[in-house]
Amino acid sequence: MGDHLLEVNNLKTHFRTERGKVTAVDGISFHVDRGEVLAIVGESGCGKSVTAQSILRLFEEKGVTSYDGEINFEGKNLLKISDSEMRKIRGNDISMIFQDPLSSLNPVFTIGDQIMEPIMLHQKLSKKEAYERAIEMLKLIGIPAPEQRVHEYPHQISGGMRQRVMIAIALACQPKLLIADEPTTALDVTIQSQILELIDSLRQKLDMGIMLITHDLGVVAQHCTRVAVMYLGEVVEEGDVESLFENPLHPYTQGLISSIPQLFGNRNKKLSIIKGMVPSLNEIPKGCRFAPRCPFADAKCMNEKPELETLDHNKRIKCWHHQTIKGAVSNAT
Amino acid sequence: MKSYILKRILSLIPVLLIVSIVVFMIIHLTPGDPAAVILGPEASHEDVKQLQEELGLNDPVYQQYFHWVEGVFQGNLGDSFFMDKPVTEAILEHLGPTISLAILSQITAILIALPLGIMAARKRGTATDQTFMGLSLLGISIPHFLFGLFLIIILAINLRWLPVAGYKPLSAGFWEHIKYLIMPAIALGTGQAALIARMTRSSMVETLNLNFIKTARSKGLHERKVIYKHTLRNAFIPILTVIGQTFGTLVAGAAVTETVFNIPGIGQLIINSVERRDYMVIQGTVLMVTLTYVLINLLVDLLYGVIDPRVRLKKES
Amino acid sequence: MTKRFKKLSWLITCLLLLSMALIGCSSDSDKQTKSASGEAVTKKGGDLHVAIDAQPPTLDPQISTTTATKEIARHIFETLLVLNPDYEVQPMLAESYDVSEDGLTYTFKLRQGVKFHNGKEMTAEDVVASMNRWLTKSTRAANAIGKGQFEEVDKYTVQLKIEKPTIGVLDVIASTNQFAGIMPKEIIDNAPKDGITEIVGTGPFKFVEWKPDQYIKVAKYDDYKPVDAPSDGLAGKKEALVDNIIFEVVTDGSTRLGGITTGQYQIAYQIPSDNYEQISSSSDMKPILNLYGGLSFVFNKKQGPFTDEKLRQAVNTGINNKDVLIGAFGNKKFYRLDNGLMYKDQKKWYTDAGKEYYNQNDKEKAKQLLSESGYKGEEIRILTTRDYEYSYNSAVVMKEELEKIGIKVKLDVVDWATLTSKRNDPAAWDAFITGFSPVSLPTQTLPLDPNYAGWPADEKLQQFTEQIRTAASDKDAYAKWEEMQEYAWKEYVPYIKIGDYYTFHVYRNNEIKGNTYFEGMILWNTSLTK
Amino acid sequence: MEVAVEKRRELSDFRRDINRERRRLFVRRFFSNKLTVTGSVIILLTLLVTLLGPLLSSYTPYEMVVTSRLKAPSADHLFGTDNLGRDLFARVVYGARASMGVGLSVAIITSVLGMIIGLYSAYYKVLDHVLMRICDGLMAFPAILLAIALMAALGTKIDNVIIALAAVFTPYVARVVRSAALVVREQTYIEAMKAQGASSMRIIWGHIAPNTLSPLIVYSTFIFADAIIIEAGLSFLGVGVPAPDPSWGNILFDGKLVIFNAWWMTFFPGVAIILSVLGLNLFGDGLRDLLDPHTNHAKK
Repeated sequence: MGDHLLEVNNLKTHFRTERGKVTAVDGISFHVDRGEVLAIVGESGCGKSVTAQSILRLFEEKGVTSYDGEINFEGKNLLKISDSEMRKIRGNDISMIFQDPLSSLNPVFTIGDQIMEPIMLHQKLSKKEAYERAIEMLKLIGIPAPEQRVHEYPHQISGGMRQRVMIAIALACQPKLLIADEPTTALDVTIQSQILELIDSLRQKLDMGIMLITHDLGVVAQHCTRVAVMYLGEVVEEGDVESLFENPLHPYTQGLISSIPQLFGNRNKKLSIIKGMVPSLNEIPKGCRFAPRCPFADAKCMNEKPELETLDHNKRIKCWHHQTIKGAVSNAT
Repeated sequence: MKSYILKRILSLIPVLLIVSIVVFMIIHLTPGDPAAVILGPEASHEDVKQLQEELGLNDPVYQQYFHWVEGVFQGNLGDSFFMDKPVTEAILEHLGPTISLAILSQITAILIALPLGIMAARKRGTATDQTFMGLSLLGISIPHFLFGLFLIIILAINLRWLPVAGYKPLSAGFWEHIKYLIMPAIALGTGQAALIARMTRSSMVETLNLNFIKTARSKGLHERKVIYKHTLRNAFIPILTVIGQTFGTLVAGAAVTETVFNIPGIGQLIINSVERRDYMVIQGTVLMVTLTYVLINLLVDLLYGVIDPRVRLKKES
Repeated sequence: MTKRFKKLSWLITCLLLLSMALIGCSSDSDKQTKSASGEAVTKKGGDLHVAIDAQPPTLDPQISTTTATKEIARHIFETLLVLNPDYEVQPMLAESYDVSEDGLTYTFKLRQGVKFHNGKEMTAEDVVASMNRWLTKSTRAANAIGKGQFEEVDKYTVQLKIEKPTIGVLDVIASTNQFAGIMPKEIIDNAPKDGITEIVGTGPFKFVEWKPDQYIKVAKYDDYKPVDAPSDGLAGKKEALVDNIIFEVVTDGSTRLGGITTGQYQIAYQIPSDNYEQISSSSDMKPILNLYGGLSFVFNKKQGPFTDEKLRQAVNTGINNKDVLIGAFGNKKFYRLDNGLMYKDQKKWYTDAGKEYYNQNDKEKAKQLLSESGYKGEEIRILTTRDYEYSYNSAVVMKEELEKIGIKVKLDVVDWATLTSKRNDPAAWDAFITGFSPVSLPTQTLPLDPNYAGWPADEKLQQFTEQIRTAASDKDAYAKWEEMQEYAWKEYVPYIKIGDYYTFHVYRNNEIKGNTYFEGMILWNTSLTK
Repeated sequence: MEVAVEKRRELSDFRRDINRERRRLFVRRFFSNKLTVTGSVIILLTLLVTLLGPLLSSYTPYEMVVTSRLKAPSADHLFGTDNLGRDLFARVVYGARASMGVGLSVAIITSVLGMIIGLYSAYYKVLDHVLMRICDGLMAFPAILLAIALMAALGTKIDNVIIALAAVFTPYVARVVRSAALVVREQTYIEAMKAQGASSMRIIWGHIAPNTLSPLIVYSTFIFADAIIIEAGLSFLGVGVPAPDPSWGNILFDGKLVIFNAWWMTFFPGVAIILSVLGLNLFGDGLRDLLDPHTNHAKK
């Protein structure tokens, strides 16, 4: 298991808040390999983004954030290395794309400046060389008339264009791992797929590993190799895309999947909803975290914490009753 | 851009008109007259009457006003009753000390405020932050003149490091010039610093929470660059506004401090002129101060465009 | 980042410390040169820095009665006659003077070869123009002299002709306040109505520069021609021993004190009286106590409760003058209980007539007088200003004193400019407090002038004034004045002179010498020492 | 029917719960901020001193003993005596009345005037142009200078200090109210009400006004503090609260002349000013954090 591109072991991220210490990510483990796309899915507030940002240690405020566990990237534990070593990795070996492309671009600098910045920083290129690189990148991501665009400001171009620019920034140094945090949520549907296609094609070209954070299972089905499902700061189920969609084991995963409207199939079937709301991080249930909302929960679920069980080499599950439930759901579908 | 500036300058006219009328009204409601002051405490009644007539103080007020406005349009602010010179000249003579003091205290303020405000923003919520912000509140809560008095007692009287008060023009030598301004600049600068630091903090806090800061960090930029290049520039508009405002008030608002330190600046000119009922000087100076204040605000507005392309492009269109 | 910040702040601290050390050093070295040189040695030239408490409204001595004008202008302008420290008339620009038998013609022979600062020689036409202007500008002087005009006799002789014989004409011409400075004729002719625009006199110092609210600079006048007589106060030989005198306008008392203490100025005017002990105990500084005038409580005799003579008497009977003076001036060095309306120092006119009515502090008798008066419990408005701290402080104590005898009082505290115009409105006040500086003749006493605020339009007073003015001899005049003063204390009580008061100026005795004082600072014959 | 009643009760219960919870949260957050609490304590103490003044001192602030002038602080005279031999402690305590009184009156008057001007100019565009130009004009010259000029014109009386300061600060308050009101005015429901024919009176006072209250309250706290400072400045220049009534600035004025030999006359009123202003600023600052959602503690 030691030669994954990225391997996260028992990662915990804690924040100190007004109301005391909160653990937003509580002991999650997963890995990403070169060339593969790992999807992390879950409702908002489940800790997906925190996980992503923890990998790059973007929560900088000392005394407010603390991490436990291991994040091994190419054999280095990112939680143990110095700030300056971490900076060498950011934007160079691991890049990140954020959800809202407008707010993620600095409004007071030109697009060109923002693309050139990591190039000059990590590749030690001169301003002129970096400028050429930036134009190259803009061409690569399919922006017309790049010589003009480089001099424009983010608010002068369209939303899809902005996300392409973000991708250009992220890929400027040809990273080994790309973390895309809901890269398409803020975009039109047509543009969404263009962007995802783009990311996908670049993955093949550059042989990157991609960690795609999304709540859109359709995207997952189309573009990803493996999936990790998160609930309330924990990974509850992980596996290959096919097996997960065909054979979801965790009641939460089942709930998620059955809440997707089916384009082809029984349209009369009522969409199922997961009842209740995600509890706040201050009020974490004692036993299984999903128990209060789980239709199958019993006294054991309420009181005892299940462990993440490895079923076979690429299938893991955290549920006391996955064997019983399996049948129940497949019957229903 | 040009038409924007022109529009702004034209919109000044009603403001200045209102200011001049208000000032004129206040002045002529004020009892006391310059003739009595010129002639001194033991002058006879007849002498005072005679001088009043000679100074034209017995004309109807509206006539005096129109006469004055007429002069202003010809670039003539009238003559001082006391200084045997045109008001414009008197203002220019008092402008030097005020500008030196304003610049020096603003530099002091910015040197204190920006690092502290940024530090507090980065450590928001921590003890450092609370200490800095508590201190800045203290800075706002101490009247400048009071702080000035304390400084005089400590630095000038007890330690004898600096002259108690007074002013030497730059022509007397740089150090001579500066040494008279250190205490008043600290007294004024600290209060301004507090205001600027608070604005810096809150603007920085807001900006630090914006997404592009995460982008900047995720690029692997050094924190220094993230703060000073990406955050500060975006956070700077409100900071600049405060800097502009405080600078504007310094031009005349330092009146009490100028009195304490005996700095012959614009503030003191106005206070003295009110005391002496030197009508022409009061009117002219207030007009000038108002103009400066508004122009500084305009300048700040134009600087927004330099800092933020969004503002620039909006104004150009 | 944090480290960098620490480094930066460390750097700033170092710089600050360094600069402070530098300042410290520089002042230290200053001190050393002084102490090393030991005993004071007269130095030729140099700049004399004088902190004056107010900016003069003008340097035209003929129009303004303000102290600041007088203090500066006396170094630039000169008069025909001057007073010596015993208030005796001495010649200055006049070489000699002569009064005709009938007392109607005064002839002045001018000194020859006296040059104005613009290089022109002073002749009779300048003197005539100056003196006649003065008589129109100073109605007090004109009144004291009676109707009169100056005329040119020849190039170096002028004559003053008056209608009725009057005592004290020469004293008025020599008076130090709103004084008759001689200036060139063409400057007077070209002057706009509200004052001269060129400051040109004949004095030992010539006007150089006036930076409003900053300083007035005068420089040694090289062609000055002194009188050939020993120096005696304003009289006698004058010589500018410093290159420049810089009168720095420092309106704040504590700032003047600070400046003189640290050696920024060699002379400071009007130091707050509470600092007297501190100054006198210092070896570097010497105080100059000077009689400033009489603190006076002036009644409004035209309108309001104080038109009642009994009520005025009640106030005079009831108050404790000493307490008022302590309240106003603090240290007992700064006041003198004395009832002379002309001052003790003016030997020629001083009398203590009516002293039994002064400072009685008899509350019972006052209440008695109050009940006899027509006072019906109206609120008395005392007009005062904080621009002159003693005026305000004494008003506060007066309020207490009056309330003790049962008079209701309200203080009306206004700024000086307001006071000067408000006191001319008889409906606006009942009493005000001010100081009156010494005048040359009893007939010039302002609060006895029927046109002055307070309006003592009393026939008997006016009779006395006329009798003094036209008295056959000084002796007769003095006798009438005694009577008049007695009447003023005993019956009419136009105002209460609460007491004499002093202010003090300070000079650094280890840095200057030769400065003297007479109704103001005298800075010629004054040199810096090193 | 019954169900509906049931539901309604539930709803009102729910609302009450929410309100209670909000209040609880407000109180908790209020007390969790040490600076705010410090501020409140200081203000309370100052107000207490202001009200209980006469009970705290055995001297009156006017009683002069000219023979015991400028005595340093001692057991007899806690803060020493002033230049007329009056007890400085009594004067500082009574001075709180003038200073706090002026501050509070100015805060209240400017709030009322500023609210009226701000609301109406936000609602009527034409009025807005006229009023805001006047405000611009008044705001363009520094507060202290306008106050000095007004005091010279009106004469030194405590009422006039209040009038002058109210004239100086009202434009600022009007601006704040106006900008808060403009935000509300632009909202759709106001347009809808207009379309339904609601009177402008009702819209202005019933719907726009309440939304401007929290910025107004916060701002008037700062006006309170500023008014104390400017009153001190005016009195320090001798054109503020008329003597012999004590105010802190007044005492400073007296103390200025003797600053080198009677430090206590500058120190004690100086500290009183700093403390009360600091208290108000701390309080206002905390209040703003609580009331204004924009400055809420951003997520960590």
